[in-house]
Amino acid sequence: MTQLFLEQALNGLQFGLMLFLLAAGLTLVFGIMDMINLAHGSLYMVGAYLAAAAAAASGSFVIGVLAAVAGTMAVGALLELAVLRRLYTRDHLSQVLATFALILIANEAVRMVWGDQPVMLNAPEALAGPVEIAGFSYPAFRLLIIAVGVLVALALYVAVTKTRVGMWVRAGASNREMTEALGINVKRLFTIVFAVGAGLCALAGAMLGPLLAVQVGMGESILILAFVVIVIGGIGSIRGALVGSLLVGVVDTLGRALLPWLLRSFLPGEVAAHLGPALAAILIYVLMAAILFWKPSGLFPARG
Amino acid sequence: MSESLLVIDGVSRHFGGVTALAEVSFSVAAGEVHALIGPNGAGKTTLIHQISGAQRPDAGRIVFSGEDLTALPMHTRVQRGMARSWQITNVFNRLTLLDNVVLAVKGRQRDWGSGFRFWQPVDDEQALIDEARGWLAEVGLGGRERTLAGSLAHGEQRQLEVVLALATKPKLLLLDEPMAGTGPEESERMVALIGKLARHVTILLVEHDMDAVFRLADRISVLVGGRLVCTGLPDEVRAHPEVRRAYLGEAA
Amino acid sequence: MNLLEVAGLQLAYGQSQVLFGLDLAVAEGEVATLLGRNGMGKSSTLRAVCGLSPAPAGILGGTIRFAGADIAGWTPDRVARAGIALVPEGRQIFPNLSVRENLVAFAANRRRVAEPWTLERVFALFPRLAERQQNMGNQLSGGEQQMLAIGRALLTNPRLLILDEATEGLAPLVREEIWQCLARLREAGQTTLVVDKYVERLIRLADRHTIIERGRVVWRGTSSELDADHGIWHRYLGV
Amino acid sequence: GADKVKVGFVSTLSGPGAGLGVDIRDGFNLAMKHLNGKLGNLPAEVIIADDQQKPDVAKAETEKFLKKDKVDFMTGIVFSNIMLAVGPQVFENKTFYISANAGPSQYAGEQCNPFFFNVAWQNDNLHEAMGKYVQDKGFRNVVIVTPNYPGGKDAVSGFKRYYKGRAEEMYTKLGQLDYAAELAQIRASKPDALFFFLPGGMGINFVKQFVAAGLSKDIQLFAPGFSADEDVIKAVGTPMLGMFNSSHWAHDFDNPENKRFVADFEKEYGRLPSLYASQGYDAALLIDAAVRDVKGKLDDKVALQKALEAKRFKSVRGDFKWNTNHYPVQNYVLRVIGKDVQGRVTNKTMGTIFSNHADAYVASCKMK
Amino acid sequence: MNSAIYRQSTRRRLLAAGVFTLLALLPPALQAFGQEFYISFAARVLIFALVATSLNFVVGFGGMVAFGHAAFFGAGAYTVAVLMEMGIASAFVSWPAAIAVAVLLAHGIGFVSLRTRGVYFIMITLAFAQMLYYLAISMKTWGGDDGLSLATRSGFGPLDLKHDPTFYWVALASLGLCLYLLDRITHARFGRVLQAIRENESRMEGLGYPVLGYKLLCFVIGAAMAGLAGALIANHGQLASPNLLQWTQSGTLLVMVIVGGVGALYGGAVGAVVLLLAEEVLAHYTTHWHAALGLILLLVVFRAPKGIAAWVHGLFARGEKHE
Ligand SMILES: Nc1ncnc2c1ncn2[C@@H]1O[C@H](COP(=O)(O)OP(=O)(O)OP(=O)(O)O)[C@@H](O)[C@H]1O
Ligand SMILES: Nc1ncnc2c1ncn2[C@@H]1O[C@H](COP(=O)(O)OP(=O)(O)OP(=O)(O)O)[C@@H](O)[C@H]1O
Ligand SMILES: [Mg+2]
Ligand SMILES: [Mg+2]
Repeated sequence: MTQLFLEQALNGLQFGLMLFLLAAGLTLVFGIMDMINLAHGSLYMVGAYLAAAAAAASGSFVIGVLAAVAGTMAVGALLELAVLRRLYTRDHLSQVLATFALILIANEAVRMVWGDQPVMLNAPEALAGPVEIAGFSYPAFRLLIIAVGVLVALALYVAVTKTRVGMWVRAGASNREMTEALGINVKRLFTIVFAVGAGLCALAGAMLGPLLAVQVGMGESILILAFVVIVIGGIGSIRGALVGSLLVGVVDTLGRALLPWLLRSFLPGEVAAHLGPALAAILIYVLMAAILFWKPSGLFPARG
Repeated sequence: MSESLLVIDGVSRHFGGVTALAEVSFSVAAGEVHALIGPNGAGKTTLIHQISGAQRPDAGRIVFSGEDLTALPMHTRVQRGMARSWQITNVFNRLTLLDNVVLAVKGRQRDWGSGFRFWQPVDDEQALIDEARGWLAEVGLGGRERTLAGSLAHGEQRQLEVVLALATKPKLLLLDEPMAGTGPEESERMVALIGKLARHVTILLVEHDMDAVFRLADRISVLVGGRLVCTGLPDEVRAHPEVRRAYLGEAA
Repeated sequence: MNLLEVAGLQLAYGQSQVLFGLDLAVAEGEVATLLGRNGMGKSSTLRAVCGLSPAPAGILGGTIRFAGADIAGWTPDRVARAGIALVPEGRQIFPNLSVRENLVAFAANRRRVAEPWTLERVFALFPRLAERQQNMGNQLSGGEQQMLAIGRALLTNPRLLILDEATEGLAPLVREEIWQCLARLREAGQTTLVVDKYVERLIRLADRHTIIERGRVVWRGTSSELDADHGIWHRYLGV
Repeated sequence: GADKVKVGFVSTLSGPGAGLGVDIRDGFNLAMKHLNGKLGNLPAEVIIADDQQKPDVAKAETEKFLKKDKVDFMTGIVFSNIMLAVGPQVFENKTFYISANAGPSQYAGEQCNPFFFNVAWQNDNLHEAMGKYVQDKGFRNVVIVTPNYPGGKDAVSGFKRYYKGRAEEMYTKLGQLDYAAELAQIRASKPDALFFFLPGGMGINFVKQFVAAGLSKDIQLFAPGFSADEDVIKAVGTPMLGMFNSSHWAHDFDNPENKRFVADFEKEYGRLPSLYASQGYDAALLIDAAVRDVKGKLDDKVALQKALEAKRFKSVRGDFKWNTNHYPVQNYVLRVIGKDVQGRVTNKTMGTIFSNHADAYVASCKMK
Repeated sequence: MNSAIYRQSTRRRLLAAGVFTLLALLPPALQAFGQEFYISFAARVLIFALVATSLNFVVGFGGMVAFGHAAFFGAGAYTVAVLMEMGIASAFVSWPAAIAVAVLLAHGIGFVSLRTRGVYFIMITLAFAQMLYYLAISMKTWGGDDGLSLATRSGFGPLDLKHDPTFYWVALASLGLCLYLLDRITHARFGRVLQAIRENESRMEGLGYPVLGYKLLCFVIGAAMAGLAGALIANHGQLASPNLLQWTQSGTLLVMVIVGGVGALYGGAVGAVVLLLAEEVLAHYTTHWHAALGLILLLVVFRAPKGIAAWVHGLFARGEKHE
């Protein structure tokens, strides 16, 4: 039992980091640049498709990932130059509409290029199976995701909070005019940040592709989770996004694992069988509502 | 002095490790102009926040007209007869000056049935509008009723800020640096206005303009580092050694 | 030799024109002031110099020259990198950056000044900021924010420092410190353009004064000329 | 008789579920091509609309086809919930619905309707076949994974109709992405077989993660055919090797109709057909035969119903016959995923599970 | 407060009356041209116009960007369907019940959600809607994923709602009534105060207005109208489907509002009409119609930044100047 519990906790951690990969880019663009980008999920999708295509063409997963990151960064930069930079000064609702439009367009574009059916993207042979750790076996690829997630979290945390560029980005988001008046070319800065955000999306797409279906619309379902994560953590806070991811991952996983079992122990079987899965499904939403009730700006409000 | 309108009783407030207010107690008598001075970061604005209800103190009580208001939200305190201005301008930027002030005048009419009135169109009664115009004229913003508040010059916005608080015709007026950012002439006008109001209203005035403070204040309280250093008549305060050292400097 | 030269500047916010052919000059190494009542166009002038005009179309006419270059129409970041730093009215601290970050993020010494402003020097000037360095910008008191805005501008080691009501909301003691600091800066050769309401104090500090009214220059002269004619004070400044 | 046949084709053609609808459409269109664009020798017009996988949109499109275009047949719907939303208005309008996929139990039982024909299956059939096979092979310790919604619960009861051993039911969230928690529990409860019903992307996620967790070595994987069809294989690839599934059709069925269908489909669309495509193809053939039978007299609904029931066409799945509820009585086969001669990962037919299998609801159908 | 779109004018009222008369004449007109089918489609558009209008009241006037409005829409629909299951078919019972359920829900959700601002508010309202959605799909007694179908349309006194034109007129009347109510509300004190709250909440609080009460009431009024729309949509399709509760539905409604014009009285209605018509038309030309729709939406964002209602208004205003 303890063994299983431990494994489930690890699963939760891992699922959380999986979400963090996507939430990281989101919190960068949305939280820090204050731009609601619903098309974030589309960039994730584009990244996964590019990774699949490049991996299939080259036969190498690593090349697939690199190509996806580079390609999606280019797409992101183009998108920023062509559309998004005109939206920074607009209200959130206009951003919602414009990026919703981008979702529609991106989905169709991907369908036109790759067709309606999901495409294949598999883990490299060496990581395809499980490995033995601490007495239980764990999928090797998921361990890789944990490693990448932690690395990204660290890198991002340092970049945003410790470097001057990070400070400029935060300053530019809160008061663009003043930032410019202090000598920063905010326009160019934002293009770069957006491209980096897109690159992170692609990394997420390429890393999650071997575990999840690479298909049109894959971005939307996970985008909601990513939003949940960064809202719980406090928008614009990398630390918050990480804590939020882990919290959501662990609560969701443990909820699915333990709730039915817990309910069975004090409710009649039929009721428990009904209630357990239903409760597990809404658990993270309950979690989010509860957290926002007590802390209306998330766990780590970035702006006081 | 007559009886106290406002009693601040042992109010403390911390922000993380910072103690912004440490057991501050003093009272404001009905009808007086009570100035609150102190160095930057002494906790003056924080105290205004506790009194007005924008924040809740960690300890202590705020008693107004004999009623303990500590747990009440800001709007209820306003309905009881308190009004405040903000140190950092806080007006309706996208409304005209007239609309700004009309809102304040309406907010004063404490008949809540009308605030929630769903049906009658607001052809804002002429009386309201006239009164609002009067207030604007009072601080020299007359003739600009149709300007959007957001497009006023900084000093003009500061004046509007004060007018909004005045127009609710409170019993107690909390003014947080009304003179900051206004020019000499405008400051002068503000001093005159406050002086005139002082006959009807009790005023708690936070201000760094010492000319204004010493001209207007009946009594002065001094905060330094979150602690009340002294409360007294202007001359006593001016002569107080610690106040001179921490705040006024030898120039005063 | 004038470092900054504004000639015939006309400026409008949408339909309403606020500057009508304004001239202003600041010589290298001097302290100049811009005076006038509320709403006369002081801030608008300063913002135009910094490239922060309401819209590109807002500048209807005139030239702005800085260190020989025509900077009208430059983007604000370019103007800033050319060596102009602004302490804006209303402080405009970055609320989501800590005090320390507000300062170091923009620190630069583009002209390789021998004795540049450093974090330590700013902290020495405003010890209060050193105490609060880990707090977020929006957790400061109004006066502390003002100190931070000044420190932030100094750290860019500008050729021209522009202060728009930099003493607003400061305690008398600190205000006095700032005046003294400006005097020291001046001795060190810092060119400065000041807008403030304490005329008496400015006379002691500055070399030249320009008074504007409704977007036009109505008086221009040296400190001694201004000191001599209190009628001007009364007429244009309401003192 | 009429001078032309109109078919209204409403299906899910956009969004995540689009792959299925597109396959049905392509199968249908291939049949139209084989029939030279005619149905029962009459020129045919197929009008296509996208339901966006939303019942209200499907209803609106259907309404338009019925009222405005006055179609003679309706077909195309993928999902049962949408079928149930659309059914009443079609039947009320006395238009024949030829379902090329959705086979809700309601229309097989109490709500069966003369105007409803299903050329695919009843929803439970493939689960039943899998249950039967798992039972026959002697597995007695099985875990069942399905989403927590009525469709999932129907799958469980279909499976358990024939499987009598120990069954641990695991309900997941609809649209769930990560199955690590479930997989850990599966590992802990050490079943010898696992049956899952997870439509669409969920199934792809599950299989990928199941294999990555190394569970495929000890636990035999079973699923209904649509969770292991060409579309899924294309997305998952080699990890699916060795997975068993049930179907009423496979692309290697050895009959001339099927050979032609599979070959032409590949030529036309550049991919192997899925069972959805085969069902779309059959739907067109059914209509063709019936229209031919009534010699174009499409207004004679009674005759047309008779003609449809007569079913004078050769299905690509070999032969099948109608039950009284207009659902097929047919064979269900076992398929296993392996590599074909060209080295492609694909399904291979292993043998028959059920012969002439009928659904469980026909008894409560009061038709005729 | 003098936002041009809301300036009261008899001309505007006349125009509105004219448009509604034209709309009322739509069914006979369609019948005359043999296009009866479009009556039902038009009724659906009207229902969406209603629910989008109600959302616009919350978003545009209350300044609360709610991303869970579908919860109230769906709740209304399910209330009618469940009551019908229980044998209560009269609209005079079940429609008010639908509104009541939406109001109750909105009280609860609003009370919790209104502690938050901005994006946090967006997400917390989404969370509540998602909870209801998962509840609905897992409830077998309510049809789960299949939804709950209505045996017939609600009884409405002597009016036969099964008759499409009648149903259309009822929907039109509901929309008209709600628009009229909102028009009055927004021009009354309540509306003015709401607008000012949207502008600057802390200052309104500081002027003595009970801000939270105003916002909650606004939220609840919007929900009530969405509940009515839900009752209508359930009758229209004779189905209460969990789709109505899904976040994509909330998203669509929000898109309608933004397209039409946030804070414009007719914004929601205009957005619903434009979006549904665009779908209907575009889907005819290509299966890739989503992309075309996306391009149109981008065009709206950049060419009509305040929404189509304001844009049209601007065109008229410009026209007048040239006269
Ligand atoms: N939200 C907050 N979080 C952390 N510290 C705060 C917060 N608000 C105020 N402080 C701190 O509390 C102290 C008192 O601040 P306050 O604004 O009351 O000063 P003040 O007396 O009004 O100063 P000034 O004259 O400069 O306006 C300051 O040191 C400030 O940094
Ligand atoms: N954003 C704006 N839009 C429209 N008008 C503006 C805007 N900003 C300033 N104005 C107008 O321009 C005029 C000059 O404003 P400016 O801020 O330059 O004055 P100022 O001299 O700095 O005043 P103060 O001493 O109050 O700061 C004022 O009448 C003001 O109303
Ligand atoms: Mg203060
Ligand atoms: Mg100014």
